[in-house]
Amino acid sequence: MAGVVSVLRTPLVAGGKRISDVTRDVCAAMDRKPGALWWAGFLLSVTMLAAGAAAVAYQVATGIGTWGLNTTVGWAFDITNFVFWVGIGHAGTLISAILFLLRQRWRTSVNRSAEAMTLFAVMCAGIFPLIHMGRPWLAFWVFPYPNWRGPLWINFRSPLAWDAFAISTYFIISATFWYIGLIPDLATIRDRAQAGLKRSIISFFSLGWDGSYRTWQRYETVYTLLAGLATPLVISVHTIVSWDFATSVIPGWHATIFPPYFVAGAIFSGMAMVLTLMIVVRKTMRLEDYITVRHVETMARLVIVTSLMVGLAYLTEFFTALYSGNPYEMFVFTNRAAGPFAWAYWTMVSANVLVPQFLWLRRVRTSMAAVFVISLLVNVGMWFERFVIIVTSLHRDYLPANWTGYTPTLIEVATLAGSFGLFFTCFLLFSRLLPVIAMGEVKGVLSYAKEKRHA
Amino acid sequence: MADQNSTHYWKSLAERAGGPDFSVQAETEFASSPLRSIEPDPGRRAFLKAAGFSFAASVMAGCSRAPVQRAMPYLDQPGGVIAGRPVYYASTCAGCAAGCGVLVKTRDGRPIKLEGNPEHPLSRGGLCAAGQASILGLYDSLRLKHPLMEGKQAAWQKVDEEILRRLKGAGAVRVLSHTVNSPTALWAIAGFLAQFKDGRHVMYDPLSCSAIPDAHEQTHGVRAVPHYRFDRAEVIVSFDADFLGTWISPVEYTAAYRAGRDAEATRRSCWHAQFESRLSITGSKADRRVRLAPIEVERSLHQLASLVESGAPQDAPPHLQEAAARLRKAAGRSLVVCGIQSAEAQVLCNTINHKLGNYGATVDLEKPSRQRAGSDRALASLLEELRGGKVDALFILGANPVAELPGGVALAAHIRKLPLSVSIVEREDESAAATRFVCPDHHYLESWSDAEPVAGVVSFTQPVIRPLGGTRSSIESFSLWSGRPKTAQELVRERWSGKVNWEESLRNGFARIESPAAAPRAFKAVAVPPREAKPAEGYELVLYPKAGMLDGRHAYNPWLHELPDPITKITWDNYACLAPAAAAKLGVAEGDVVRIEGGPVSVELPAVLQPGQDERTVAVALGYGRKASARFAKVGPAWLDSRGASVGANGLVGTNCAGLLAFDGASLRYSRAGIRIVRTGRRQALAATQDHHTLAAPGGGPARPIIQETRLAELTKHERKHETHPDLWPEDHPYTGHKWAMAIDLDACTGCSACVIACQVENNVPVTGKDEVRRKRAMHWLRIDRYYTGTPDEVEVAHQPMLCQQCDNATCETVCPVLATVHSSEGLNQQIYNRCVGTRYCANNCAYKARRFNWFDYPRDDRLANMVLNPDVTIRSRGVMEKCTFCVQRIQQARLEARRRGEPLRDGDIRTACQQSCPAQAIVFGDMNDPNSKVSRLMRSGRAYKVLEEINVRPAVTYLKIVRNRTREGGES
Amino acid sequence: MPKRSGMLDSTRRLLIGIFEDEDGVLAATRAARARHLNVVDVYAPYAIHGMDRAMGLEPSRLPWVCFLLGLSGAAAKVWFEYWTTADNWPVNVGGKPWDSLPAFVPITFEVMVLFAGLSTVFAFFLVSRLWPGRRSRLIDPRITDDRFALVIEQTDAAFDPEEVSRFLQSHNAVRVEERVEEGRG
Amino acid sequence: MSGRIATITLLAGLAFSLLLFASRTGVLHLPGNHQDYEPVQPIAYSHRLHAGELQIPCMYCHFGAEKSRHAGIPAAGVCMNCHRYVTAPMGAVRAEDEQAQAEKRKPRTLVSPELQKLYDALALDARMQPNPSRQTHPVAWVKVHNLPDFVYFDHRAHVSAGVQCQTCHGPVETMERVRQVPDLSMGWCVNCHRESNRTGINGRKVNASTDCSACHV
Repeated sequence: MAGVVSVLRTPLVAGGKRISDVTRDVCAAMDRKPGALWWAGFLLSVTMLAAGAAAVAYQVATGIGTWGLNTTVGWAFDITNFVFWVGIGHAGTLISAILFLLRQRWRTSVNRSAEAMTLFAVMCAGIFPLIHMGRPWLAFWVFPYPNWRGPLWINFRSPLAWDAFAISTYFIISATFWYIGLIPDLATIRDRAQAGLKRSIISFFSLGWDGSYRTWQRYETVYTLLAGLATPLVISVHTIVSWDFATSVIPGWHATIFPPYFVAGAIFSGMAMVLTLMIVVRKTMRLEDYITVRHVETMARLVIVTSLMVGLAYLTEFFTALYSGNPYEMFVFTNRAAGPFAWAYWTMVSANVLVPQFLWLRRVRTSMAAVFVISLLVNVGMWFERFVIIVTSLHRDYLPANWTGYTPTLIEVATLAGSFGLFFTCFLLFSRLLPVIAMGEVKGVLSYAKEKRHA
Repeated sequence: MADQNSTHYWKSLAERAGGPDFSVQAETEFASSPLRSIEPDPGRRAFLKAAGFSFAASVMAGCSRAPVQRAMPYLDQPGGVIAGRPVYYASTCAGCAAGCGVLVKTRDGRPIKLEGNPEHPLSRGGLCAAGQASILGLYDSLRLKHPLMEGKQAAWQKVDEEILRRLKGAGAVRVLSHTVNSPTALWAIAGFLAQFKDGRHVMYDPLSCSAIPDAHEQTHGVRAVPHYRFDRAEVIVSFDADFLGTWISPVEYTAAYRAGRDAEATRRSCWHAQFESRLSITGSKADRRVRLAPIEVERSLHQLASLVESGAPQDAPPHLQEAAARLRKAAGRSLVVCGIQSAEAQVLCNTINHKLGNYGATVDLEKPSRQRAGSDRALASLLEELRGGKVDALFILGANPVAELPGGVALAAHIRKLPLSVSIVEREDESAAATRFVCPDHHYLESWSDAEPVAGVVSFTQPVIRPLGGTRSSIESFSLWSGRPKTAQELVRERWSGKVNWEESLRNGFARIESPAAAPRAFKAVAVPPREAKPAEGYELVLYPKAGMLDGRHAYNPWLHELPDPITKITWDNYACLAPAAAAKLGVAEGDVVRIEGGPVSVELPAVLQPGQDERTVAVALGYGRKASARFAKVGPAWLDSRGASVGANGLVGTNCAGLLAFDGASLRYSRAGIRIVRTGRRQALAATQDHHTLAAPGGGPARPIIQETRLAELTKHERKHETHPDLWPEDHPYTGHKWAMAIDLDACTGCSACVIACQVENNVPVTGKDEVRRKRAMHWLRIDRYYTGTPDEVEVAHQPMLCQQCDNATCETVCPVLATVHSSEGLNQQIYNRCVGTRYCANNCAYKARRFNWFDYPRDDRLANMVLNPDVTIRSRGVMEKCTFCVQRIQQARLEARRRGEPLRDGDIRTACQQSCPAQAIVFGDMNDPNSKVSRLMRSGRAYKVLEEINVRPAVTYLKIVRNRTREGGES
Repeated sequence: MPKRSGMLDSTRRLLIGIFEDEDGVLAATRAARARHLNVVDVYAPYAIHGMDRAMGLEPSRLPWVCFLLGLSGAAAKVWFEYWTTADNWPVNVGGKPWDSLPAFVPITFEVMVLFAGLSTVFAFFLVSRLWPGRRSRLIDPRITDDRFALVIEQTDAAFDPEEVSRFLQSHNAVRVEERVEEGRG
Repeated sequence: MSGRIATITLLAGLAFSLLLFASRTGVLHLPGNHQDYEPVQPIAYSHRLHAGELQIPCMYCHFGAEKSRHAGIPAAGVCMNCHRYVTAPMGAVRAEDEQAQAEKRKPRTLVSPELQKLYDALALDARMQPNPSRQTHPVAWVKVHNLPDFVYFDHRAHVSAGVQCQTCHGPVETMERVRQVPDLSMGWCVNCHRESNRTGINGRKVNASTDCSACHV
C-alpha cells in the first residue's frame, strides 16, 4: 500500500461519507447519552476545577503569600501557567486561521475543536494574570477608562498593559471567529432538533441562518478576513507575551530571540495539545472517519518541525549567552543546565527536543498510543520550558546576595490543577453540547478527492 | 435635631441619632493619655461598637463608606505644641551602658523615633541598631504596669511598706545591677545602702570586661576601663575585641575608627590587625585578620608583648612580626586592645601599650570610661554569699542574673530563699520570677536620669511622654526606700546644680564637667608567666554577643530578632558557627542540629557554616532563649502552610547558652576548651536573609564588579568620569531643580546594621516573623548584603548596604501597567501604594531586588506598639509593593519648612534615616545638581562607582570603593 | 433598510429547484444564468466553490469595512496613547521619552485588529440581516443538512414555469416547486 | 410598537429622575467622594458668625495651618479668649439689659446653651472658675474634610504659597455649619496644581508639584 496512493489524493474523510452522513455522524455524537468514560472525565475535571477554585478563593482572601514566591522570585507557577495556556491556545488559531489561509483543507475536521481549545485555553490563561495580582479586585485599573484622578491613565509602555490588550483582543477575536464558524452548524442542529428549549436557544444563536448563497459569499469573505486578522494577531499575542520577558533587564529574559522562539514554542505545545485531545475525541466520540490517521500524521509532522525550531532556539540562546561575554548572561545559562533547577531544564530539553524526534519514524507517527504519549510529554516539556525561563532566570540574577530558591506550595499546585480542570470541563461540555466537527466545512471537502480526480 | 438633619448629610446612623451622645462615647478613644487604651474600658468598647455600627450603617446608607472621623483638640494647648509638628528632645540612650546621645522625635505627644545627637561628644550622631530599636520597648504591651508582690499585683504603697518593713534590721543588703553609668542613680543607691550595716552595690556585666580594670589595678593602681581613642591611632591591633560590633562602646569607637581611616580626606589610613577566633564585624574590616583558636589568640598576645619589648623572637609568625614592626613604628600613635577576659592577658596588653607610649595618647586612663564598671570578683563574692545564705536582702536593678550567669537555676533557688528580694526591672524576666517583689521601672524615655559614660561627659535623660503604666523610676524607688522621697527630676537637678547650666545642658542633652581626674600611678611592670601551649583537645567554644541582641536585654524586641546578623545574615535564632573545614570533618551540614558537650551543661543548636572562622572553634551567640521571647510564638501571618512559629521547640527564640560561660571566680570567661560536638541527626531550618553566595558565580565564571576595591597606594585624585553610556533622550527629562542622590562609602560601612533598624522605624516596615524570613520575604527596605571573597577558610568580607537605587532609567517603572511607580521631577523613583495592583513585575525587573512585596497583611494588632508608627508614612496593605523612598517624607518636611521660612534648602538639611543613624557616616544624601554638595563631591571621587553600571539604569546611589590598606603582597603599603 | 435584489415588496412568484449535490446546483445555476433567468438565490448547506461566479455575484465590499475601520481604530488608539502619555499628563516613566511611539505599537496593533474584526462581523450581520432570534425562512427543511436549492423568479409573463421546471430537472433537480411569496411590508 | 416606545420613554424618564434624585441626595457619589458632607457638630459653632460677620481671621483659631501639616482645631482655651466674657449672643444680652432696665433690676448673665457645652467641657462653674469636682472632657468635633490615609496633605505648603482657605474649604464664612464643598478628588487637586503652575497664585509664580510623591508618601 505504501507509496502507491498519493497523499494529496487521499480523501480527507474516510468511509465514503455522503453529506447527510456528516450531519448524522456529528450530531449523533451529541445526541448519544454520554458514556461512562465521559462521566469519569467530567467528574475528574470538575473535581480539579473545584479544588482550583477553592485554592484561588483562599489565595485571594489570604494573600499571594500562600504561594511559594519570595522577594527574588516574584513569578513562578502563575506566569508559567499563563504562558503555557496562551501557547496552547495558539494551535487552535493556527489550524483555523493560518491553515485556512494556506488552503490546508484537512484542517476542516479538527478546526472546530481546535478553536474551542483556543477559547478555553485563553480563558485559563486569562485567569492567571488576574489572580497573580496582589489586589485582583483592582485589576480593571490596567485598562484606560475615564476617571477622577486627574485623569490618570495607564502605562502604555508596560508589556503587562500590552498583555491585557493582547489577551482580551485575542479572546474576543477568537470567540468571534469560532462563533462565526458555528453559525451554519447551529442552523443545521436547529433544523434537526425537536421544538423545545434546546431548539429555541440554538435558534436564537443561529441568527436565522437560511443557507442563502448571498450570505454564504459574505460569510466566506468575513471568514477569510477574520482568518487574515487572526493570523498576525496570534503571532502578535505570543510576541507580546514573550516581550513580558524580553523587554526586561533580567539575564535569561532579555533576549531578542524571544518572539519567534515563543511563537514556535506556542505552536509546538498547541499542536501537542490538539493531538492529545483529538486522539481522545476520535476514539471516544467515534469520529475516526473524520479525524483520520492522516490528520494525526500531519500534525505530528508539524510537531517535529516546531520541535526542531524550539531546539534551535535553545541552542541559539545558549550560544548567544556564552558568546556574549556577559558574565550575568553566561551564568544564567550554566545555572540552568547545572544549577538547582537543572532537573527542570533537562526535563524540558528531553521532552521538547529529544522525544519528538521519534516522530520521524512512520511507525511511531501512525501509532495513536505513541503519538498520544509523545504529545503528553511535549505538553509537560513545554510547561517546564516556561517554568525554566521564569524561575531559573529570576532566582539567581545580578546580585548574588539576592539569590534564593523556589518551592511551590499546595495552593499553587491546586491552582494549576484547577486550570486543567477548567479546561477539560469546558472541553467536555463543548463536546456534548456543540458539534465538535465543523459540518459545514467538512461537507465542503467531501468531494475533495473526487474533485481532484475530475481535474 | 431631626429637623436639622433632614436636609443634611450624615455618615452614620449613630451620628444622625445624636451627635453629642455619640461624641461622649467617642472621646474615651483619644482624649486621655495613651495609657487608657492599654486596657479597653467599657467606654472604648462602646465606641468600637458604635464605630462598627456606624460603619455598617454607612455602607448601607450608600457610598459614604468612611466611618466618621473625630478630631479632638486639647482643652488647653501647651505652648509650642502644634498638632502635626514634631518636637525633638535631647536625651541619652539606655539600650546599653555606652551612653550615646539621642534626639527623641515626638509627634503629638508620643515619641516615634530616636536619632543620634550629632553634637554628642561620644556618639557624634550615630546610634546603633539596639539603640534605634529601644523605642519599641516603650510601647511594649508586655511591660509591667504595676508592682508585684509575691507574684500578685499590689499597690505601690503596700509594696513600699512591705519592703521597708522587711528592711528593718536587715544587715547584709545587696544591690545587684549591670553597669550603672548614672551618677544620680549611683548616688541614690549609695544613699539607700548607707542605711545598713553592710550594704553593698555589686555591678557586673553579662558582657564583662572586668579583666581590664583588674589588670589596670595591677599595672596602674586604678581600677578603671580606659577611654580608648581609636581616632588617634594609626595602628590598631585587636585581640578578640569586637570594638566595632559590641565591645564597650561600639558607636563611639566606630565613629573614631572611621575618623582615623578616612583615607581620602587625610591621605592616610590607620592599619588594623585583628586576631580572633570567630568572624566578627571588626574582623571583617581589618586590614590583616588572623584567625586563631582562643588559646592561640592569647599566646599571640604573649608573643607580641615580647616582640614589642625585646625585638624579634625567632619563632614568631610573620603576621605578628609585621604587627610588631608597625606598632613600634607608630609608637605613641598606636593602640592595642584586648577582649580576652583574663587579667594576665590584659596586663600584657597594658604592658604593650605602655611600652609603645600609648597611655595618655590613645589610651586615656585619666578620664576613664564608665561604660563597663562591673567587677566579676564582686559578683563572685556575692554569689558566694548567696550560696552561704549570708544575704538579708537583694535588690536586682535592671539585671537578669538567672538568665545571664552560669548556674542560673541554682541561683534562682538561692534568691527564692531570701526573706527580701526585689527586682527593679521593666519586664517580668527569669530573675524577677524568683524575687518576692517586682518594682517596675520606667522606660528611659519616661524617666529623668543622667549618665556619665566617660569621666567628664554628662549626658541627660529627660522624659518625653507621661509614663504609660503605673511604673516608677528606680532612682525614685531607692530614694523613697532611703527615707528621702524625692522625684527623679529633683534628684538629677540637685545633683548637677551649680555644675552645669541646667537649661542649656538639657537642651543639648549633655554637658562637659570638670571631673575629678583619676590618678593612675606610674606603670608597674607585672610579670606574666608565659602560657603553656597545651595541645587543645576537641573544640574551643566561643560565646559572643550579636549586634542588636547583645546580652539578651533586648530579647523582647521583634525588630532586633528580625535584624539579620551582620555576618551570618541569620535572624530569629542563635546557632553553632563552625568553620566549613570543621563541619566537613564532623560531617555536619548547615542546619544540622549538633550537641555541644564538655561544659557544665550541654546545648543543642543548629550548625551554621561560617567561612573565616578558626577550625578548632565553635562560636555561639549569647542572649537567646530568654523568657521575654516567648511572646513571639504568634508573630507572623497565620495561614494554611505557615511552618511553625518564630520560636523554637522550647517556646523561646534560640537557646540560652549562659550555662556554658566559664566563671573561675576572677572573671567571666567567654571561651572554653575541650568541647565535643556531636551530631544529633535532627535538622532545624534557619531563617537567613542571604545565603552563602560569593561574588564569583558558583561553578566558576568571572567575579562580578558589585563590590569594588582599591588600595591605599592607588588612591588617586582622578575624578570619576561621568555617564559612560550616552542618554538617548537627554532633553526629555532635564531635572532642572533638585536631583536627589546618595553616596555610600563601603570603606566606612562596618555592617553594624544600625541603618536597617533606623529605616524600619522611620518607614513603618513590618516585622514578618521567622517563617516569612525563611521564605525570603523579609521586608527591610534597606538591607546589608554581605559578600565573601577568597577561600572558604580565609575570607575577605564586604558589607554593602543595598536599597532602592532610584535609577533614572528605572526598569521597574517601565513595566508597571498602572503607573504605580514612576519618576519624580527630582529624580526619585516613586512608589504609589494606593495605585499598586501588585503584579510584582517591577520587583522581578529590578536588578537590585530592592523592592518588597506585602505577601500578607502583616499583623499590626498590638495597638500600643502601633503608637510607634510614623504618621507621615503610609501603612501598606496586602498585595502592594513597597521600597525605599529616600525618606521622601523627610525631603518633604525639609522642603516645606524651608519654604515656610522663605529660605532655600541647604545641603545637609535633609538627612535620611539611615544616614542619620550611621555611626561611621558612611551614607551621604543630597542634591547632585548642586556641585558643592557633599554628595556631588563624593560622586566625583576617584573611588566612586555604581553597582551594575553596565546595564545603564543610571542609579542615583553611588558607592565608594573599599580601600584595602595593603600592597599586593599584603606587606607594607 | 437595504433591499436585497429580487426581493420586492410586492407579491412574486418563485420557482424552486431542489438538488442533492453541489455539481447539479452549480451546473443548473450556470445554465440558468446563461438562459437569462433571474436567479434570486441559491441555498446550500455549505459554501459551494465557484458559485459566486456561477451566480455572477460581485465580490463583497466587506474588506473595505475591515480596512477602513481597522485603520481608524489604529489611528484613534495611537492618538489616544500619545495624548494620554505625552500630552494630557506626561509622567516620567523609567526615563523613557514622552512620546514612546515604538512602545505604543503593540496596543495600537491589537486595537486595530479588534476594531477591524468586530466591525467586519457587525457589518456582515447588518448586510446579511442576521440577528439573534431572527426566524429563519427555509426554502427546504433539509437545506442546512444535505439539500441545495436554486430559486428563480418568474419575472414576466413570458416566463414559462413548465419549461424552466424541465430545465431544472434536466440538471438533476430532485424536485421543483412553485411558490408564491407574499409581499412584505 | 407605540406601546414599546412609551415604555422605553417612561423607563428612561424614571431612570433619569432616579439619577437626579440620587445625585441630589449624595448617594450617587463615587466611593470615597464625600462632597456635600455636612455633619452635625457637638457644639453648633457658626463659622458664618465668627468668620463672616465678626471677620475673625481663619488663622486666629487655625494657627497650625501656617506651621504644620494640620491646620488644627483650636483648643477650648482659644475659644475662652473671648467667651470668658461673651457668653450669649449680642441681641439676647441687649434684650435682657433693656428688660432689666425696665424692671429696674441688675441684668442677669445669660449663657447660651451652645456655649454652656464649652464651659461644661472645661468644667467651669458659673463664675468661669474651674470646678474641681467635675471632669473636663475634650470636645469631639467631627472632621468634615477627610482625605484617605494614603494622601499626605500639608497646610503649611498651601498657606505659604498664598492659597486662600476658601479654595479648598469653600465659603466657610457663609456657612452656619461647615460643609465639604469640592469633591476633594485627586483630579481636583491635580488640576489646581496644574492651573497654579500656569497662572501663579496672586500673580506670584509658584511651584506646585504634580509628582506623585508630593501627596503619596
